[in-house]
Amino acid sequence: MNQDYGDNILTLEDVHTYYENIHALKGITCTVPKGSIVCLIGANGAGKTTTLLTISGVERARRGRILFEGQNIETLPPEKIAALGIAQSPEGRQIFSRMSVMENLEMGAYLRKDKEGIQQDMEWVFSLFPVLKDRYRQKGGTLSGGEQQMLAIGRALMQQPKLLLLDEPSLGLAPKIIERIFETIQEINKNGMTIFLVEQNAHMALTTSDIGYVMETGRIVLEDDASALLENKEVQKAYLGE
Amino acid sequence: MKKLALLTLSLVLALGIGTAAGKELKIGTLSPLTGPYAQDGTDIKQGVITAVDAFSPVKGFDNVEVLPGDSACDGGKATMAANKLINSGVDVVVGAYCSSATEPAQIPLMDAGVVQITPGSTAERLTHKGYDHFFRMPPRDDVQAWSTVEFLTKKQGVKTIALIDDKQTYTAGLTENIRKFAEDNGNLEIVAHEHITPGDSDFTAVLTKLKRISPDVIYMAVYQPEGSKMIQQARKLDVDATFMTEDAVFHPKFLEVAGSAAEGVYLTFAKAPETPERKAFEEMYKKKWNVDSIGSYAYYAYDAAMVALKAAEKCGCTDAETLSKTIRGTTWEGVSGEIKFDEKGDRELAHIIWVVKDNQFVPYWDPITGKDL
Amino acid sequence: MDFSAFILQQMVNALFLGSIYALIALGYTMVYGIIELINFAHGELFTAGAFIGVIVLSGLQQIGWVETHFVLTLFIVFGLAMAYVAVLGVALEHVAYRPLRNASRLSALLSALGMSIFLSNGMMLSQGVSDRAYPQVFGLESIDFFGAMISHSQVFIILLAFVLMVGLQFFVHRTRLGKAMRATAQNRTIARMLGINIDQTIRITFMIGPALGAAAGVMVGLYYGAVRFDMGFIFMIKAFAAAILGGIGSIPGAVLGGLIIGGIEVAWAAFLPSAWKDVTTFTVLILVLYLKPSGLLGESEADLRV
Amino acid sequence: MLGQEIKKLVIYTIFLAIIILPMLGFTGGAEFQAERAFLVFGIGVALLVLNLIVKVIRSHRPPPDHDKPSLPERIGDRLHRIPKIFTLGPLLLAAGTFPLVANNYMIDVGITCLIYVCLGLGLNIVVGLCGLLDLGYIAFYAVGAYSYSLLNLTYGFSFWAALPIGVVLGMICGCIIGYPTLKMRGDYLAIVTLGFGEIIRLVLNNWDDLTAGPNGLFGMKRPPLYYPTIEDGGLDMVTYYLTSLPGLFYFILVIAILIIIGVNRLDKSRIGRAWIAIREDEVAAELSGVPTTWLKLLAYAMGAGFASVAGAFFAAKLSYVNPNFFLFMESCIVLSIVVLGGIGSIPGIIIAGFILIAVPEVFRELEAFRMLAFGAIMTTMMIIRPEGLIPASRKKREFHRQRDEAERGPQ
Repeated sequence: MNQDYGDNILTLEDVHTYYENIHALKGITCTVPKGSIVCLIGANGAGKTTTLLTISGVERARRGRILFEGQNIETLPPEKIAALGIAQSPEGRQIFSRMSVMENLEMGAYLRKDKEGIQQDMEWVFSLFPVLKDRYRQKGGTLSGGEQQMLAIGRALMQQPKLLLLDEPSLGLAPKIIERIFETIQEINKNGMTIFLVEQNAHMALTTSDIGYVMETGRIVLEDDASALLENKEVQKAYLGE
Repeated sequence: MKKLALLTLSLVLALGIGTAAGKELKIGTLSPLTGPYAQDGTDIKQGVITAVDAFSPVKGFDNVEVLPGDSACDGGKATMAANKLINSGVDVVVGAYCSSATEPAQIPLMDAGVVQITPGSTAERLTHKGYDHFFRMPPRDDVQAWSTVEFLTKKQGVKTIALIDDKQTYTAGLTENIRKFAEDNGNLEIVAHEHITPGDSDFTAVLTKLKRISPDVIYMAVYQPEGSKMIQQARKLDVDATFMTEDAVFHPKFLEVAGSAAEGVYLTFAKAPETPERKAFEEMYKKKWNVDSIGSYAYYAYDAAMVALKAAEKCGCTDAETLSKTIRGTTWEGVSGEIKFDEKGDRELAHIIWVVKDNQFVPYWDPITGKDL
Repeated sequence: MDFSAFILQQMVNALFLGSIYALIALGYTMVYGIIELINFAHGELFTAGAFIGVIVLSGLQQIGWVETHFVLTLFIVFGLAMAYVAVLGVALEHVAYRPLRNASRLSALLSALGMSIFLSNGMMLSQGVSDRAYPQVFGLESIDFFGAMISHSQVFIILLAFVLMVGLQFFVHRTRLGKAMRATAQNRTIARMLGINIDQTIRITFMIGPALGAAAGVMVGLYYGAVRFDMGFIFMIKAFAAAILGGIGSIPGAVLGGLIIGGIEVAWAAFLPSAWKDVTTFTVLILVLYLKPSGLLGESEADLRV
Repeated sequence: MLGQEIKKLVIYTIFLAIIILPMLGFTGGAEFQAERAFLVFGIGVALLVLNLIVKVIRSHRPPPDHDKPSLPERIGDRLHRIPKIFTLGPLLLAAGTFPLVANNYMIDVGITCLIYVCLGLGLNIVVGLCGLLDLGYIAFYAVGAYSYSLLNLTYGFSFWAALPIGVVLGMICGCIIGYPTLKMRGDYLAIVTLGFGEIIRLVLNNWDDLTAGPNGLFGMKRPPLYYPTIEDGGLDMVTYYLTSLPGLFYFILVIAILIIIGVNRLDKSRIGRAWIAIREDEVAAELSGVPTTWLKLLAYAMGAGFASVAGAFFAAKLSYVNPNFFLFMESCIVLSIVVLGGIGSIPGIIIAGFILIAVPEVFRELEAFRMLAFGAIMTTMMIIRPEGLIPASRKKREFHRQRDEAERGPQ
C-alpha cells in the first residue's frame, strides 16, 4: 500500500448526470491515483453504477469535467474512451451470451492488433481464472454466475486497459467465489493496473482498496484511505453492519 | 330529414352545374395509374389522349379536354376519382379497367348522367344492370370463353383441359365460364383447376402437378406478368401440353419476356383489322409516347374515345341521353374492328384465336366462321 | 411422370424457391439482429438489385460478352448489382434509420415503411410500370435428373445461394468484423465499451444484408425472366415470414425458415387445393410462433435481452 | 465545421451519383438517357447544398433551448388548454355545414377521410393505448363490410340489424387473432397480425360459395333512416335510404363523433389506464394486479369492433365489396394515421386522417409522384417528429429523451 498517489490517472470534477429529469449524480468530485485500487461504496441507488457509466461515456455528464491522464473525455463516445485505455466490467456481468468464452475474450481484444500480446494476455486470463480455460468453447450464456463474472473481468482485462472499472463484481456470488475474485483483483493491481471498484459489499471492498469513497443519493459524502474508512464509526454502522 | 337531404342535394347540384357549362367536351379516364396494373392503366390513358389528338378539333366544340383519373383498381378510390371527374363536368368517362373499380364507379357516373365506356372490364353483369349510358369495348368473359372452347373442341379436338387462374375478378370469371361451356359442350373434360397468387413468380409446383396429370391443354387465365413467367417455367419443366391463354396476356411484353418459350402458345384476342386507320394510329401512338410496342388496351381506349368524340360531333351534344343514342345508333369503324353496340351496351365482337409464331402474334382461327386465318 | 420423379421434381422446386427465400430472409435477420428493426424496404433493395442486374446484363449482352466471357459476365452482373445495393443500403441506413436508432419501435417501422414506398415508386418512375425482360442467358434447356427436370440456371442459382450462405456464416463467425457484428447485435452498450464502432458495424450489416438480397434479385430475374418495380413485396412477405419462423436474428434460422416456407408452399400446391397455399403458409407461421414464440432456432426472449 | 460539412457534401454527392445515375439512366435500351438522370441528380445535389447552407446558417445562431417546447407542441398544449366548447363548437359547425358548400367529390373525399378516422381511432386502442403492434387491422374492416353485405343480400337484414351482428363478429375475430398473440411481443406480433390479415382476405377471396370470391358482392342497400308520418289517418313508419353523398356524410360524421366520444371515455376510464400500464410495462402491470390477458383481448375486440362499424358503412356506401379492397397496404395507411397523428392522441389521429387521405387526393394528378412524396414525407416525419403531429401529452417526453440520446451518439 505504498504506491505513488501524486499522479492521478482519473479525475472527476463536479460531474452531474441526469436520467430524464432525475438528477442522478449531483456533482461528483473524486480522483483515482495511478496504480491504486479505489473503491466507491454506497447503498442501492446511490449512483455508483451511474458514476462508472458516465466515466465510460455510456451516460453523458450534463455538467462537469472528467479527465483521464489529463485529457477531457466527458464528450467522447464510449468506443473512443475504450481506445484510450479504460475498460469496464459492467454490472450484472453482461457478457455476450450467444458467443463462446473464447469469442468473448477476443471481443475484449477487439482494438488490439498485437497477435502475440493477445495470446499472452489470453494465457494470463486463463491463469487467473482456470475455469474459463476448461470452458473456452462453451457459450457465455451457459456459464454459472461466478464464471460469467470471471469472464466479464477477463474480457475487460483483454482490453489491456490502464484503468479498470469494476461494477459490483461480488453481486449474487457465493462467499468463496467472492474471495477468489477479490484475490484476483489484487493480483491484477500488482501487475500495475489501476482499478476503480464499485461495491455494495463494503467490507470486502475496503479491505482490498487503497482509497475509499462513500456515496449517498448522488453525492460523495465521505472520502478517506480505505483503512481509515474501515475504522469510521458511521461507515461501520451504515455499511459494515456492525 | 328527407327535406334536408333534398335541400343539400339541390344545393350541391346547383354548385356542380355551375361549372359544367360552356362549349367544351370533357373526356375523363379512369384506369389504374398506380399499383400492379399501372401498365395497362397507362396504356388506356395514353390511348385516349392519342385519340383526342387525332380527332381534334371536334366540330361544334371549342375545346376537348382530357382529365385522367386514377382508379387504382380499388373501389373506394374509383368512386372518389369518378366523383372528381363528375365535378369537373366530364361528359364521357373512358374506364375503368378492373371490374372491381368499374362496378362501384358505375353508380355515381350513371346517377350523374355521364356516358361510361369501359376499355377493359369484361365481367358480364356490368352491362346487365339496365344502364343506358354504359358501353363496353372488349368482348365479355362468356364470349371469350365460348371462343376458347369452340377452338379447343372443334379445331384442336382435345379431350382434357386443366385450368389455372389467379383468383382475380376477371380471371376467375373467365375460368368459371370455360367450365360452363365445357360442361355444355360435353367433349371437353376439366381435369384440374389450380389457382396461383397474383404477384407470385414461382409456379413450378402447380405446373409439376399438372405435368403429372398431363392434360391435353393447360389454360392460363392470368395476367401478362404471371403468364410470361409461367410459360417459361413450363418449358423448363418440359410440360408436354398445349398452352392456351387469353387477352390479358396478349401484350408485346409477353413476347419480350417469355422469348422463345412463348412459341406455340394460343391466345384469344379480338381481330386486328388491317386498316390504314390502325396503321396510322400505331404510328402516331409510337411516336407520341416514344415506345416500340403498343399495349392491347390502348386500342380499346383509343376506340372508346374515338366513338365518344365522333358521336359528340355528330349530334353536337353532350347530354348522356342523346349521346348514348348516337353511339348506339351508329356503326363505327375502329382500330379494334367494327364497333356496333347492342341494346345492353356490348359490342357484337368475337375473339379470334391467335398463335405465337416466330415471336409474333399471328391470327390463327376464327371461331365464328370456323376457318383458318 | 411417375410418382418418384414427381416427388423429386417437387423437392427440387421447393429447394430452389426456399433458397431464394432464405437469401432474402438473411438480409432481414441480419438487420433485425443488429438494430432490432424490420427493414421494410428490404424488398425494394432486392428489386433494385434485380434492376441493376438486368441493366448490366443487357449492356454486356450487347457487346457480346455473354457468348465470349460467360462466367465473367455473371460475375460482373452479380458483383455490380450487389455493390450497388450495398451502397443503397448504407445510404438508406444513414438517411432513414440512423436518426431513429433510439426512437420507439413504431417510428422506426414507419420510417422503414415510408422508405419502402418511396423506393418502390421511385423505381416505378425510373424503370417503368411494366416488366423488364431479363436476357435469357441460360436458355430453356434442362437436365433430366431421374425424371426431374433441373434447368441450368437452377443448378447455378442453388449453388451460388449455397456459396453465399456459407460465406456469410464464415464471415460472421470467423472474422473480426463479423464477430464485432454479433457482439453489437447482442449488446450494443457493451460492444461500445469494448471499443467497437457500432456505427461502422451497423453500416457493414446494411451492406451485406441488402447485397445478399440483391443477389437474390438477380437470381429471380435470371430464372423467372423478368423484373418489375413491385415484385419485392410478395418476396418480402414470404422472406419476412421465413426469417421470423426460423427465429429472427439467427442466420441458420433464416436459412431453415426459407427452406421450410418454400417447402410448405410447394408441398401444399403439389397435393392440395392450390388456392389455399398462402393461407397455409401463414397458418403454419402463426402456429409455430404460438407454440415456440422465439421461432425455430431463435433464442428465447430473456436470452436475447442479456 | 464548414470543412467537415463540405467533406460530407462531397461524400453524399458521390453516393447520390452512384444511386441515381444507373437507375434513372438505363431505363430501356442500352443507351444512357443522360438528360433525365442528370436532372434528378442535379435536384438531389441542389437539395444537399441547400441543406448545407441551412446547417451553416443554423450553426451561427444560438443553439435552440431544449426545455422550450417547439411550436407545434405549444399549439398542441394550447389546444389542450382551450375550453373544449371553443374548439369543438366551430369544428362541429364546420363539419356540419361542409356538405352544404362542398361539391360531391369533396364530400366523397370527406366521407373517406371520416372512414379512415374511425379506423385510426379503433387501431389507436390497440396500438396507441395498449401498445400492441397490429399490421393486419384492415381485416376487421373487411369482416364488418362482408358481414353487412352478406346479411343484407342473403337475409335482407337492414343496416341497423346487421350492424350489431357485424360488430360482434368483428370482436370475435379480434379475440381469435388476439389470443395466440398474447404471449408475443413487438415484431413477432407484427408478422402474426399481418399473417392474420392476409388469411382473412384470402379466405374471403377463396370461399366462393359464401363470398362470391374475387367477384365481390354488390347491390347492398344504403343505410336506412326511419321516420313516422301520418298517412291515411294512421301512424306509419317510412323508410328512407341514404343515397345522397351529403346524407352519407352526415351519417358517417355521427358515427365518427360517437366513436370519438367512446374512445375518449375509454382513454380516461380505469380500463384505459390499465391499457396504458400494459403498454408502459407489462410485467409491472401484471404484478400490480392488472388482468393483462383479459385486457389485451378486450383491446383487440374493441379495436376490431370499431373497424367493423366502419367496414359496414363502407360496404353500404359503395354497394360493392371485393376482397382486393382490403390489402396489406391499407393496414399500413391506417397505422400511418395513428403514428403520424401521435400515438394515443385523438385530435392527432383526426388531423392525420384528413392529411393522409385528403392531401394525396389533391395531388392525384401527379399520380406516381404522389406516392413517392408520401413515402418520403412519412420517413421525414418520423425523423423530425417521431411523436406525431399532436402528441398525446403523456408520450411527449419519452420520445424526446430518446432523441437526445440518439443525437449525442458518435458521428
